[in-house]
Amino acid sequence: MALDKVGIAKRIAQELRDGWYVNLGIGIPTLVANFVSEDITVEFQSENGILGMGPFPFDGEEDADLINAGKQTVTLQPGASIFDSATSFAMIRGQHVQLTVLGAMEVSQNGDIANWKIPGRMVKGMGGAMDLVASAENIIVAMMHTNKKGESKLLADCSLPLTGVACVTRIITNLAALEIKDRAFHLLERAPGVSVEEIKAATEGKLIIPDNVPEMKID
Amino acid sequence: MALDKVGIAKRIAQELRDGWYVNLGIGIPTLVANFVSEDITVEFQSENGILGMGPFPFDGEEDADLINAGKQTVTLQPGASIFDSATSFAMIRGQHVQLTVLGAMEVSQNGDIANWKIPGRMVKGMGGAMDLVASAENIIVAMMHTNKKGESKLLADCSLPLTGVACVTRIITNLAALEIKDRAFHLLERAPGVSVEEIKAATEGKLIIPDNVPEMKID
Amino acid sequence: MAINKVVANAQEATKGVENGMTLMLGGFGLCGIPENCISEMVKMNVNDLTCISNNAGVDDFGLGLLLQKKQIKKMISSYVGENDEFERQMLSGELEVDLIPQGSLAERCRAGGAGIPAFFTPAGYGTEVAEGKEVREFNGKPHILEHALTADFAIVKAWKGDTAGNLIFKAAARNFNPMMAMAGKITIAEVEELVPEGTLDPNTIHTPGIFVQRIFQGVDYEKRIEQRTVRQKG
Amino acid sequence: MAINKVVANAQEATKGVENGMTLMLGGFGLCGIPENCISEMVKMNVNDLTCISNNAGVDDFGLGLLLQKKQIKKMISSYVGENDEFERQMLSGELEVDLIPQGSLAERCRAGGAGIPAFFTPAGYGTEVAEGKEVREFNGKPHILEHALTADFAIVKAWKGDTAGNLIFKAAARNFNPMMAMAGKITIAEVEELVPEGTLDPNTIHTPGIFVQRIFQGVDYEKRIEQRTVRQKG
Repeated sequence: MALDKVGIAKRIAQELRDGWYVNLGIGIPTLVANFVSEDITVEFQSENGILGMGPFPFDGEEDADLINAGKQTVTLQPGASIFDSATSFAMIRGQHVQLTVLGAMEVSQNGDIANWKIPGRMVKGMGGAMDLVASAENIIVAMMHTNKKGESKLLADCSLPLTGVACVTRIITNLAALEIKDRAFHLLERAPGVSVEEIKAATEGKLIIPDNVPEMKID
Repeated sequence: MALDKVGIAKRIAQELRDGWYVNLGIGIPTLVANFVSEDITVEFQSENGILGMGPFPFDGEEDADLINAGKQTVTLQPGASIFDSATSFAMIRGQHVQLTVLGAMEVSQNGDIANWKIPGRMVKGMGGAMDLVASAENIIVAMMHTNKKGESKLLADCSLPLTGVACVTRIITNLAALEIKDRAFHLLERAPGVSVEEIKAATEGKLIIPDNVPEMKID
Repeated sequence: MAINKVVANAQEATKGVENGMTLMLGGFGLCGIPENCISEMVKMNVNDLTCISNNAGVDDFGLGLLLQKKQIKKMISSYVGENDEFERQMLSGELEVDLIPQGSLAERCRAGGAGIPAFFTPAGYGTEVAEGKEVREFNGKPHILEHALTADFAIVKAWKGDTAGNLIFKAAARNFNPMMAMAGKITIAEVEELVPEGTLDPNTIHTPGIFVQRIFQGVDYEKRIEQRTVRQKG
Repeated sequence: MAINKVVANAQEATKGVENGMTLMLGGFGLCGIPENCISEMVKMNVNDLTCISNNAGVDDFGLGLLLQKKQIKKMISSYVGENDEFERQMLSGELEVDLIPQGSLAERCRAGGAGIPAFFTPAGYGTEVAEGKEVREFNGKPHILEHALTADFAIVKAWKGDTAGNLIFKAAARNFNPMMAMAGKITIAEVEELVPEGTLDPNTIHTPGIFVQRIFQGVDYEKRIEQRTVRQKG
């Protein structure tokens, strides 16, 4: 069975390592914070100026002055700090953040990503995504394997305006976990109950399938 | 009678205007703070990270963590603020400081200044002087008109390595107040009891002498 | 005594804001926006503005209020979702829009205030953002040259401020406010609480008063929350 | 819980500092210098160091202690007066010296930490500092291209710090410390007072913990005053 959004978030949470600072994008990536292993310590960076972001506040304790990059009310963890936007992107551009997780409309086998514009139809802007993808060493894309029309989002080349070039290192979709290297998607794991054939059918770009493709372990 | 250092500082203090932020260099410039008119409000910036610098502390109240750019113990005025060196030079480079007063070894009729190095003999470094002179719109040099050997420090061209090019707008010496424009020193005022002839003799660079050269008024 | 920057209110603070000017406005979403000055500019009916702001407000709040009345000619922003009127004006071509990566926007404002005319950044390389810009490799990685931004007026919102113009922001309402304060030819700060000089600890100031030309205590802050997300106790 | 950066002492903090490395050291004059780590490096007898520091200490304190023992191969500074041994080594050619305008030094450190590989500044145009550097005009004024600085270790001194590595500096002891903290591959912070996470107000942090890899509470701070200037009461 393909993963739902929560399942994708749970699988991404397995990629976190002790001592990492992590920036989570809007949407599925935000959910990752709920599934961090108790064995590790990570801190979440929000590009509007927070390090050590905590969960949503209890009802009635929201503070209009304390929001995340998705404009949601949040809280601070002990040891948190606040800073301006220039310092926030100094952290990002200066590679002090170990992992960036973000959504995408398209990813190419070269690691290009498109997620900010559909010409003539939608232009919300890139926000901090272009800085994040141009800077981070370790970028995981969280997305559905196909779009609403059933078309693959893992392409030979992106058709939409790019957010960044040759930057995505890993993709976790509802169907699979994949690594990008040598201009190809390398299949790492299948979602529970999903066959290699299904993944192959849903992937337009070059897909490298090893002999053994284990099934994800999701709690 | 030629001015002493205190006299030069008093004359420079007359150049201050209400509402100005002012950076005072080491030496004679530092003394200027003692002679600010009570009719105006200025704030002193110290490039090591202080705005609103006050006088020396009372004996016994010195704080090793509160020094000025000359490494002297100082105090803070009400309304003061502290910041890092990058922000300090953002203020300077970004032209938020209205006046810079600094010493010099040589000034040329073009407004070039040399004050950081004597090749083979002395190299203390430029400190913040190069940033200050490259950025400020309004730079007053405070210095003796001649060096210890009696040679003019107001030259056609500087002989020492430059600190900045075409940047000095005004010079206050022990003998005179001068403005620099159109590649010449323009005599504005004589020090009390000093003749135009004395100034002429002590100035190597091109000196423009108007018909009437008033005497400075120093309290 | 420090230099006194106090003006009476938003009306006095925005004196001199004229048609065709470029403004910077602090805030991220609706968090930390200068509500009083925005309302005042709606009243003033000043037009043809170029607004530099990370976002463009929502339909009926923040910069959305100026958009409704078509007072804005051009927006320079990083993210402009959450605003239907904005999208309509942009897609119809009524509104010019220059979209900039958020980090480049922040750094370009800081550069404008800091006398750095241009700098290299990797953000946007290989994308539309890089079109027409100089590309240069550093440490084997391509970067693009970005230029400083400045504004006729920078309008920021702080939590506390003193008569000397020193500002302290609260939590994530800090965001773009400090850099924009640096980059305005004239910087207006509206604050929730205005205190006498000497009241704020000099060591805790976020924006030194030198960057602020006018300060006033704002009134009636709505501080609207865009996405009220909560969890239940127990 | 936040990521814990605490190490026991200067010895543990400076583990990995090796001959030939490039170090950044915070401080202005003797104000805000990492006294404990400097002492430790004198003991370690680590050599051929390139030290990036605004100043070079005095003969018998601060970086002067490393100079005395000829542990420094090269200094990158803005002002190096007040130190006879330094001047001797420099004029004799034993010590390489790269003098940089103070504002460019601060900005180059910040750039190194912020992923900005290079930027334009007017400082130094037309002087020795500009030799071999690209010159470009912006707004009718010539600027030179300056490159980012980074270091194998950045060693800073703060007033208070918490276990998460967050730092608060005191008064003018802040100076270069925050930018250098950003620019170290490994950043060591020694603090006068180390407190548990959650103790410091997040809104008052000068250096967020993300920039600090190791933190410890220093001992026996001398905090020497270079120029004790006072006035008399009444």
